[in-house]
Amino acid sequence: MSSVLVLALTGAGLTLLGLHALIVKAHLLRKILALNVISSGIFLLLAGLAARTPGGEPDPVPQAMVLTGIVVAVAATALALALLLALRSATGRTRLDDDNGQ
Amino acid sequence: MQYFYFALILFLLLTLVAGLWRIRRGPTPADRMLAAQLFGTTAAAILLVLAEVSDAPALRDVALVLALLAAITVTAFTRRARISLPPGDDDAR
Amino acid sequence: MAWLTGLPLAVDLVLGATLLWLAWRALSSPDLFQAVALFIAFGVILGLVWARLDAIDIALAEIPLGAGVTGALLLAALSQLQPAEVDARAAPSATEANEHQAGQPGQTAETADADEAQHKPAVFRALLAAVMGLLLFAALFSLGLVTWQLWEPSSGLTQQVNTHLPESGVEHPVTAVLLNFRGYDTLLEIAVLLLALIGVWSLATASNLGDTTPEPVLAALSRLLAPLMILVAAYLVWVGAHAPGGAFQAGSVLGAAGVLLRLSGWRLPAGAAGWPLRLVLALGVAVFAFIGLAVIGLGEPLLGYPTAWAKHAILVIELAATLSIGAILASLFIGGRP
Amino acid sequence: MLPSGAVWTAALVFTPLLAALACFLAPRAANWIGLLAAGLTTLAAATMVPTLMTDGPLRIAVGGWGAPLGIDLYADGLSAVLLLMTAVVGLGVSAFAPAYFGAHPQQRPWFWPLWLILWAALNGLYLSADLFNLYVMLELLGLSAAALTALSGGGPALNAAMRYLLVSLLGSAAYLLGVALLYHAHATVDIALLGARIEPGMLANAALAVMFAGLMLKTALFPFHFWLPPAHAGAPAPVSALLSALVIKGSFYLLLRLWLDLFGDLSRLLPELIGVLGAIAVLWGALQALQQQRLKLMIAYSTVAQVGYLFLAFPLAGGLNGTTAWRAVVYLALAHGLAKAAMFLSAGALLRFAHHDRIADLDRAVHRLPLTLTAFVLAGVSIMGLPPSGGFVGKWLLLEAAFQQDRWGLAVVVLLGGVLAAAYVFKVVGYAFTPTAIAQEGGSVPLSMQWSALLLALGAILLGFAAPLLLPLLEVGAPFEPIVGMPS
Repeated sequence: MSSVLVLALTGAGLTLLGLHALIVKAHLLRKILALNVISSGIFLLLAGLAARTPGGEPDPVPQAMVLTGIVVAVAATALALALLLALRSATGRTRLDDDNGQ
Repeated sequence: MQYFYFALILFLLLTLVAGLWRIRRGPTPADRMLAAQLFGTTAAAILLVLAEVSDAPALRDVALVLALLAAITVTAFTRRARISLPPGDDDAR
Repeated sequence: MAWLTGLPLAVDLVLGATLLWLAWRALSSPDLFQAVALFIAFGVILGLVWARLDAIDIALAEIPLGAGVTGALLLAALSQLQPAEVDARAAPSATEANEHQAGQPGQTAETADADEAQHKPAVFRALLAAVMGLLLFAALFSLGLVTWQLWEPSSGLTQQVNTHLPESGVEHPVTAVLLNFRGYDTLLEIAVLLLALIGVWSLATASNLGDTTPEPVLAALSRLLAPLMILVAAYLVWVGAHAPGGAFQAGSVLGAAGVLLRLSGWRLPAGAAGWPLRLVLALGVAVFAFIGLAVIGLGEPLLGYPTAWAKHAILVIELAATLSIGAILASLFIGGRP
Repeated sequence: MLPSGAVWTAALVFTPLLAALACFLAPRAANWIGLLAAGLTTLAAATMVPTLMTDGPLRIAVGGWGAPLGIDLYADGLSAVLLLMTAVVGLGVSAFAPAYFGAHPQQRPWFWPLWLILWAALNGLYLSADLFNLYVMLELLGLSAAALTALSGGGPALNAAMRYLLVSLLGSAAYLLGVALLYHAHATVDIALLGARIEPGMLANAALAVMFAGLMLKTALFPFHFWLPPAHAGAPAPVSALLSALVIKGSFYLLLRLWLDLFGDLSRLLPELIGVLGAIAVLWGALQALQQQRLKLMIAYSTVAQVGYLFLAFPLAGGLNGTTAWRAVVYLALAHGLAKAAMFLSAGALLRFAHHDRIADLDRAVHRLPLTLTAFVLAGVSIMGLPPSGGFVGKWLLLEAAFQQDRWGLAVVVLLGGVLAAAYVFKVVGYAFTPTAIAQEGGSVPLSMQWSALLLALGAILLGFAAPLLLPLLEVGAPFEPIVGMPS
């Protein structure tokens, strides 16, 4: 099962890919996608490493943690999208304004 | 036998990637729709083969859920396609 | 036939590369609709990866949640943004120009957007990008190295879970962790979902989705599929006690069924849209908390079900949670308050 | 048998959580449910004090499983003082809210459930000993805080809430990455067990880096403060009070806990770096506050400065009498909680009165709104660190630690920060005495709004006298002493 290490390493790659997009991309929908990619990468790392158990049966605890994490991520995405739509209907913008409210 | 299944998975996976390429390229919305449909079907097939490889019958449940869910995404896609296709999408015929 | 032994590795390599490619395209494709479509495909491939990792419970949740509900949410949001909403397509529009009047001087790389950087000198931008790229590569390298170092056989908590499995009331380890050993997390996680819904409702972004009349094909399809999905959800709750499945997987499928019904134009009857709906939404947290607290009166610790009852307690909690999760996910999709 | 504290521990998390459900189900009764829940939660927090003082720190195994399989709750003196501060500020804000939202009835039914969930998350955070459970609490906290920030609607508030949400999600994702690494290295997420198992090395350093980066982002330490001023200034007044006084303390507490129990011995360089950032935050935040034209933005920038103080303890902790530095910043955190809540609530009352918060146009507010201005000044006294306030005790302890170690630079920053704070507080007071050219019409401000601000400000002053009571409580479980058996 050691080839599965590839997938855990993919998780690391996804996390940083998402981080890059979160910083660089301006459109908020894209930032929301980026956050989802970041969390997917972390989940992959968390559950991927759970597959290195000697017996073949993966560790259930990280799997349960990832399940929790996926649900939290959906909740956060829904709230972020609703905020984006509210922001859009209030200001017409889909990017963050850098004027610090002054 | 195990390796036969893995070869099958690899083959299906490559088909999947080819399908993805079609989703991205188009050129017509119909191409994309069909490719998307096929995408779900192939993924379900991979799950079924994986169920054999890893001796995990529960993976068939996943394939079932995926097959049901494919309807949603396709529905959502069609809905969106009818509301408005983004302008300048490379489908200018 | 030595090359055959490389096949599993090849499968994993293709899966990993596809994931990375999809994520990269979803995060950089100029067309947002395409980005979302690729993101949904990303969710499906991720589901395959979970299957490959023997994480069937996660695969069962990822496909309806990550690909299904999140995908539908993204598509719905996209359809409410104007059709012309295309990221980084043409020259900066008028609104964009307005946005960039007031950049804060002295901001660090953490806040710097690519667009925001437009009015900074080109050299500075290139320098910023180089520094950021370097930092990201260093981070990737260290994270990869740490993962590599961690990769040696370790059973984690597997043995502990298996030892206590008979006392948990269920036979499937992941369900035992979720509903019993770490039930406190799960209770709060349902609260997170409910919280997101309250937040969405407080924003009162009334969705115009589903207000159009449904096409006949769609209506027929959903009439066929929705009952089937509800059946599958019921099966997943039941099977969760001894095999992959359970409240979250079932709730996600239920939520997806709700999304489908909504997409085909179905509405909650007016009489059920008020407090009856709210009751269903709150049921999961309420029942879980009630049972978890009631056991204190029996001299048990918080959320400590007596072994004799654990099976029934978990079943009741799972049923309530499934209903709530399904209702919350469907309501999140609808967006505006009913 | 039940541990004696099990019931109040459960009450601290579940009272606000279930009350939030009740508010969601019966929005019309939300005010009453909310006030009742605030009272009960405060009662639970107060009951905890004698139990802890007699029985020592408390560890509860949720579900009876015990770490590492199950989740443990843990309460020591550090958790206790923060739970108490949360309760007092929460009670004050809850008393302020009904009158405030009387003028914004469309926001009221959402404020209560969101705020009660936020309270449950904070209490859960202070009580948890499990890193993954803490992640769930952080998400609960971040999502409710972002939703509350957006409550007043309008472009600037929504913009600030969106940025806040993204920052908060990124912060907790980074934290979760650290949790994942630690779990796979040591097969547990229990803080105490990890403290015994963790070893210096690349993995521990990586976990430290990502977790601290995430939590510093959430705590708004300079230069990660960029999201704070618009969010804290744009929210409705009671929400601003909650965000500045309480939410920031949640992630700071976690940072402190991780440092004390897990990472404290790993790095000599990091504490110095954190100290420098803290010092910059103190000065930069105060200078920014001084330049603001709007009262709420000024108070928000003051928070940036006050957050800086909390990080000054890191470079001092390793030296002679280092634990004094921890006591100092915890005291500062408590004092800041009460004082900043009082300031934002006063600003809310002033805003209701004058319909604007331009500092230059306060127009004799002192004569027309004496209770509110008294609250503002008393809170200011604690922020400046003048005796006999809680802020004074905190700064005194911090200076003591700095002098003992001959860290004159840090001492100067502490003092200079106080002088700058005095400057921006007196700027407001000065304008409040000055009539403007055109006399302003004032609206009426309900007494409950004015008194809740005043009582919180009095609390910040009384905190100075409460030191003989609170400092022994803080020592329960010796949270600042190095853990025995930890590799050094």
